[in-house]
Amino acid sequence: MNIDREALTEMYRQMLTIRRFEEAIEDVYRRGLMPGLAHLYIGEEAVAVGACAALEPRDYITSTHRGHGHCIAKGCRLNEMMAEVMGRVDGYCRGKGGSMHIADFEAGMLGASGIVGGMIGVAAGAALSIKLRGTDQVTVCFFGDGASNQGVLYETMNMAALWKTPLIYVCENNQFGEYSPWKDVTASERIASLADHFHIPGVVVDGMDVLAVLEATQTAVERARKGDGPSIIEAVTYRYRGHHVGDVKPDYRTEEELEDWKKRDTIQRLRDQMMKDNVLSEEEAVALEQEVQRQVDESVEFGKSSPLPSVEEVTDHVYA
Amino acid sequence: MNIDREALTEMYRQMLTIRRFEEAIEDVYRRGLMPGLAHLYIGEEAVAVGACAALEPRDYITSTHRGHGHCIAKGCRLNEMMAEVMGRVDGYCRGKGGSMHIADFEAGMLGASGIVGGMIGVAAGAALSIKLRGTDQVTVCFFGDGASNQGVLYETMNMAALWKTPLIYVCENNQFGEYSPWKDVTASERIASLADHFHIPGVVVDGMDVLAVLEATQTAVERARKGDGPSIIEAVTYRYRGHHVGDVKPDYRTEEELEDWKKRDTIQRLRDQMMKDNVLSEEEAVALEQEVQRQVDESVEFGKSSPLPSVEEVTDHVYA
Amino acid sequence: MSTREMSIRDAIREGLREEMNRDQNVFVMGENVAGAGGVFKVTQGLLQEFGPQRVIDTPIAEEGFVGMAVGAALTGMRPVVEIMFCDFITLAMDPIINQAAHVRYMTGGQATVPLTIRTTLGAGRSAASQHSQSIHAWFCHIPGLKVVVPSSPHDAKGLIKSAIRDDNTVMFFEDKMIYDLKGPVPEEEYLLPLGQAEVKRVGEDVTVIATSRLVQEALSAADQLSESGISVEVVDPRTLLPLDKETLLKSAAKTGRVIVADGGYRSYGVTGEIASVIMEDAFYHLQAPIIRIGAADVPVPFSKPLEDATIPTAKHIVEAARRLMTEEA
Amino acid sequence: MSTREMSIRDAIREGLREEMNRDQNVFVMGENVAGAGGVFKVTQGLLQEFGPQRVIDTPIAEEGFVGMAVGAALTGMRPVVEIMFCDFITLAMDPIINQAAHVRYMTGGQATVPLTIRTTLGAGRSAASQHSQSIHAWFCHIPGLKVVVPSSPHDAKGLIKSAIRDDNTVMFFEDKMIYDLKGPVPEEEYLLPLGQAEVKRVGEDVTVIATSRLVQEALSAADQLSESGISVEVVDPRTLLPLDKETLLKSAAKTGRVIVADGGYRSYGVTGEIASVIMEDAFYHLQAPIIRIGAADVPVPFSKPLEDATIPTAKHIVEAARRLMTEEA
Ligand SMILES: Cc1ncc(C[n+]2csc(CCOP(=O)(O)OP(=O)(O)O)c2C)c(N)n1
Ligand SMILES: Cc1ncc(C[n+]2csc(CCOP(=O)(O)OP(=O)(O)O)c2C)c(N)n1
Ligand SMILES: [Mg+2]
Ligand SMILES: [Mg+2]
Repeated sequence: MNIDREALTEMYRQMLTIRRFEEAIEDVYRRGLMPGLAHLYIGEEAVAVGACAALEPRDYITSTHRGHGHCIAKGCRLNEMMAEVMGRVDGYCRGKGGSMHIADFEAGMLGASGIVGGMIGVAAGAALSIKLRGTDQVTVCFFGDGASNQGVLYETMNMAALWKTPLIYVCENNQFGEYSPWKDVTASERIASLADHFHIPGVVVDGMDVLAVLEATQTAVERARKGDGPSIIEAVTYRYRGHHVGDVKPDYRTEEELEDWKKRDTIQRLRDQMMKDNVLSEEEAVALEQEVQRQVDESVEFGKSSPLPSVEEVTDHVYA
Repeated sequence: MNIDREALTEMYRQMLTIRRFEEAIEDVYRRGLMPGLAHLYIGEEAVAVGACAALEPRDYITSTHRGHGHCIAKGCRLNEMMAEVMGRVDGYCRGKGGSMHIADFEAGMLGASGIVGGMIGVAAGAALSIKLRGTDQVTVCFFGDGASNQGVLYETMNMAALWKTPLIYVCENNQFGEYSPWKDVTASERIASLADHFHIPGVVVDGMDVLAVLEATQTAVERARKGDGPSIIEAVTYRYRGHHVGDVKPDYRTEEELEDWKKRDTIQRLRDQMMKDNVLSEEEAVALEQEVQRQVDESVEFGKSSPLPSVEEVTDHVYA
Repeated sequence: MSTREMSIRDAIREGLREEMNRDQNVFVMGENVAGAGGVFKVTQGLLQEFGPQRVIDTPIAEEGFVGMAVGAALTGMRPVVEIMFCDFITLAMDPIINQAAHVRYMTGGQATVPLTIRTTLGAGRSAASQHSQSIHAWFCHIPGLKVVVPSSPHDAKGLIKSAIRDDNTVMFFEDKMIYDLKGPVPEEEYLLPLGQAEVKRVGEDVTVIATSRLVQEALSAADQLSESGISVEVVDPRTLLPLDKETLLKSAAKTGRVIVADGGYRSYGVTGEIASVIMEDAFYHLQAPIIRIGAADVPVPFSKPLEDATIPTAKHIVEAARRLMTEEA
Repeated sequence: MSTREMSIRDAIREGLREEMNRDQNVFVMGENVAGAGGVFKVTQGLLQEFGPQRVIDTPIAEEGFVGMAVGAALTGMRPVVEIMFCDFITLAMDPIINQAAHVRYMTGGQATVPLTIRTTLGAGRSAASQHSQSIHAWFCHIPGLKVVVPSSPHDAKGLIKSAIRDDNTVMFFEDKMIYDLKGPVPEEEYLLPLGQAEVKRVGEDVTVIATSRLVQEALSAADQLSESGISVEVVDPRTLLPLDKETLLKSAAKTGRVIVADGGYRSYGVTGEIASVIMEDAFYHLQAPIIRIGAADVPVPFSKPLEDATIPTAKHIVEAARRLMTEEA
């Protein structure tokens, strides 16, 4: 695969941004600066970034409860994201959605659902809409291994395959749905094999390798733009943190398992590779890392300085 | 396959009973003796009869809106069936269910749903219940090609495969869901291929051949009783009549197609075969046919002479 | 304005056609809506007129295709989805409630879901308990949705057009039992606003607030009652959400005697809300307790005498009105 | 009878354990109910005590596993299903409504569905609009179901045991916001019948009919109001279906001033029915219109000040009671 330096650096930057942004959320949570919860994507950055790197700004994605990575990879702004996580009025949703419902329709990020599998229908509909409107967009639908057991996946894949809509299912198999190892609740050996039933392409890729995810998504996007229909990509990855911030449920996995996955950490690996390939110098890396941290810090400041929504807003936005 | 004369004759008798019973319903409908509608199974008799011939009385089946065949094959009584179709108090459901909801829990016939796919969850639960109670029963879940596009099939197949419950999915692919040819709404080449995704057996059989259905079901039943889990059988068949009695919607199929299928009529073929094999004589056949007709006629008389339910019953049976 | 006689079925179809002609983004989807024209024939002929890109037969997969309609609505289309019987909507509650109704609010006003969901309600066809329910009350309980229950060809056409043009998710409930009801429909184009009740008959003694088929029953009850000198005002909310409280209250205040009639199960349904609204704001005008009329609180039975015993009709309204007129104040 | 202090969470768990010990056919299923003990920890320890055959972790497939629970219930088992948040029940409406609630009726009494569905309701955790709803009213509208909304540890335990033993489908709504509420629970075994309201506090001036968490709010409002000399009677229906009208009406007739408070969306919900029942049968006792208190008719917002603005509390009850006492009769 031939990827230019700029694109590689951008992917690195995005993955790092996701990581730092979510570390900042952990901190914000610990300091009691945010209400409710957030589900962290740390460890899985290669999936969102690799997939979105294959997209154009006009393309759509749908996200999940674990959505910050998708947002950042699709070009959402950190400030409004953090303000939303903190429930402030300058957040993407004016504080009404919180971490789980960040959306940016201008960026083609159609939002997320707290209902596991809830955006699968929406994504399939966005793909149908593209086909009906005759544009050359595509839609990427992110969902988890847990969500893959919802019937809506099966129902929509049938229609997407039947009508050849430009839909790319990206299953983030991070090994768990809450506290259930995916193998405990899933009879299939591979989630992607559902593709076979519908005669569409289905591939399993290393979700810890941003280039592998990118390549698979590019193939699927190309197919979709040509009008050949949907694909499914199962990206095998790992959630480093608990199910949500503050979650310390033990027992369902071992420390060793976690450490094994961390050895393949996607961010570290890309950094090493780029240095080895001489496309990133130590100084550039440090500068970039500082810049990322600065932006993340700024987002926290932005969030903190944004007011809470005024109570009058409570009845706004129920209807258009 | 080695099947004794008695068993063959019994299957022939049952298929013929279904055919005659439903012809009687057509007549009852035309004469205005029944309220509402009924969905006729004529043409598909081999599926219910072949599948149920592999079962014991203690086993369960779940049915569909097109359920008379399943009922008769599982041993329901014609009189109570016809009374129910006619909305009479001596019907299986005291007139509360009608054609679409006949059930006979004593016969292991757990009922039918007017919701397409509505019994798939129930069947999967009956199979789970068998496993939890540790009996050696099995459950057969009948459903249509149209129902196969409902997500509940996918959801329950996962759990059945995961937990190895004694469930046999029997898909009656009669080529249409209402007025939609199944290929127009189904992306898969074969419904049974969903089995591959879950690593369970999936076979396609000639649903116009009662022996083929029987054999496939026996294999699945054996597997289920051994504790090896579920299977799916797709029986390819054809609905001779409209979607329901009184339905004359044209256009969605040709007369030739219908005639082609009728050439393979399951009842005629079995009759011919049995005569050729000298297990049924012309006189025996005629006697049997007369006996079947007599029972069917009797059921109509039974229905006609049964009173309508009294209005007081309207509030009965809401709660146990 | 010149009019023609037309059935509710045809009036809805005409509304659909006009909106499809007006706006390329309007499309229809559902089970057998294209080739077969819908089992109730409301979409008949649309396939021939607008082609398979705009009149789409779906698989039997209610959760999936309703979810897809939400996604299409979020990205510039105006889907009109048909759910054959409202009983089947149980399969599509998640996309309707958690996605369509909430998404605008939870994105702080970013999202717009111009979606119309057409479905049928009503008992009386001996179709048993899974093809006869009227569970429109559920949707009235959900902020973010609008709920329409038309009672005449004129209203049905004007309201379906407004529903399609509305930028919110509108649940449009068609009563199967009055599809063939005929009435005058203007030749010229017109719209009816959502959220506007109509006084269908002016009267002085008793107000009957009725929905959908029950409006016809109320009108026929009013005829009968007028013979005994009881003057009945019939008010049709037309949309239950938003509810035009003002028109309802005005009538209640005038007559002081109120009946609320709806075809859904009587308990915890539409009549409870409307009766409460009247009780709250017209309490001191009431001469007697409001009487609620609904379907019996039992699953709908198949057999005719049983089913008939569950369905509210003009007879119940007549009885209730007589009771109200003899009630001491 | 000697008692211990116990939280609602622990009381429900104790009820589950006792019934699982008593009847081999009782089993528990749901997402993460086994290994993790449920996200609200209600089923914690049951796996260890009863093993994986009786405490079953399901995939995320609400329609599928609720449908399976119906099938298991029809064939001799007594499943207790957990749906983590009632918002997710939107995915399982078909098996609950069209199968579980109807099957006995539509088979003329042949079928029995001894199924208990436990789920949670309530806002206040900054969990936004898809994890904060209280849509129990939907189920009250459906004949064939029973609906339980316990407000104390004592009630929760007695009612969950009755729900499990009941031969019908019982929807058991646990308010997330009061899982930690403690109260006395008898040492000995006991059951509470479904369909029996309880007067939680005797009073003379105003009746507050409150459900679930709102019972606590009503009690605290009653304390505040007693300081200003207003005597409040607090009545807890405990089950909404069947509804113990008699106890409610008795209190309403006594005080003549009624407030109905429930945590669901205010419109077309529980309060409409209860207010209507009171209005129908205690009309001539009422001194003033019944006041209904519910959640604001908006999807539940995330940010604290907004969310707080949607949730009914003691403050609203106090205000309503004061208003009622100044209202002219
Ligand atoms: C319909 C529904 N069921 C259950 C839940 C509770 N829940 C939230 S996240 C989650 C696990 C999701 O697993 P997966 O899809 O693998 O996503 P991950 O959290 O691993 O990213 C569950 C069960 C929910 N939010 N929605
Ligand atoms: C959930 C649901 N959607 C739609 C319908 C309307 N409907 C009744 S039968 C039917 C076709 C079913 O097709 P199939 O499963 O192939 O069964 P068949 O009628 O061919 O035996 C449809 C769409 C329904 N009853 N339930
Ligand atoms: Mg996961
Ligand atoms: Mg079929």
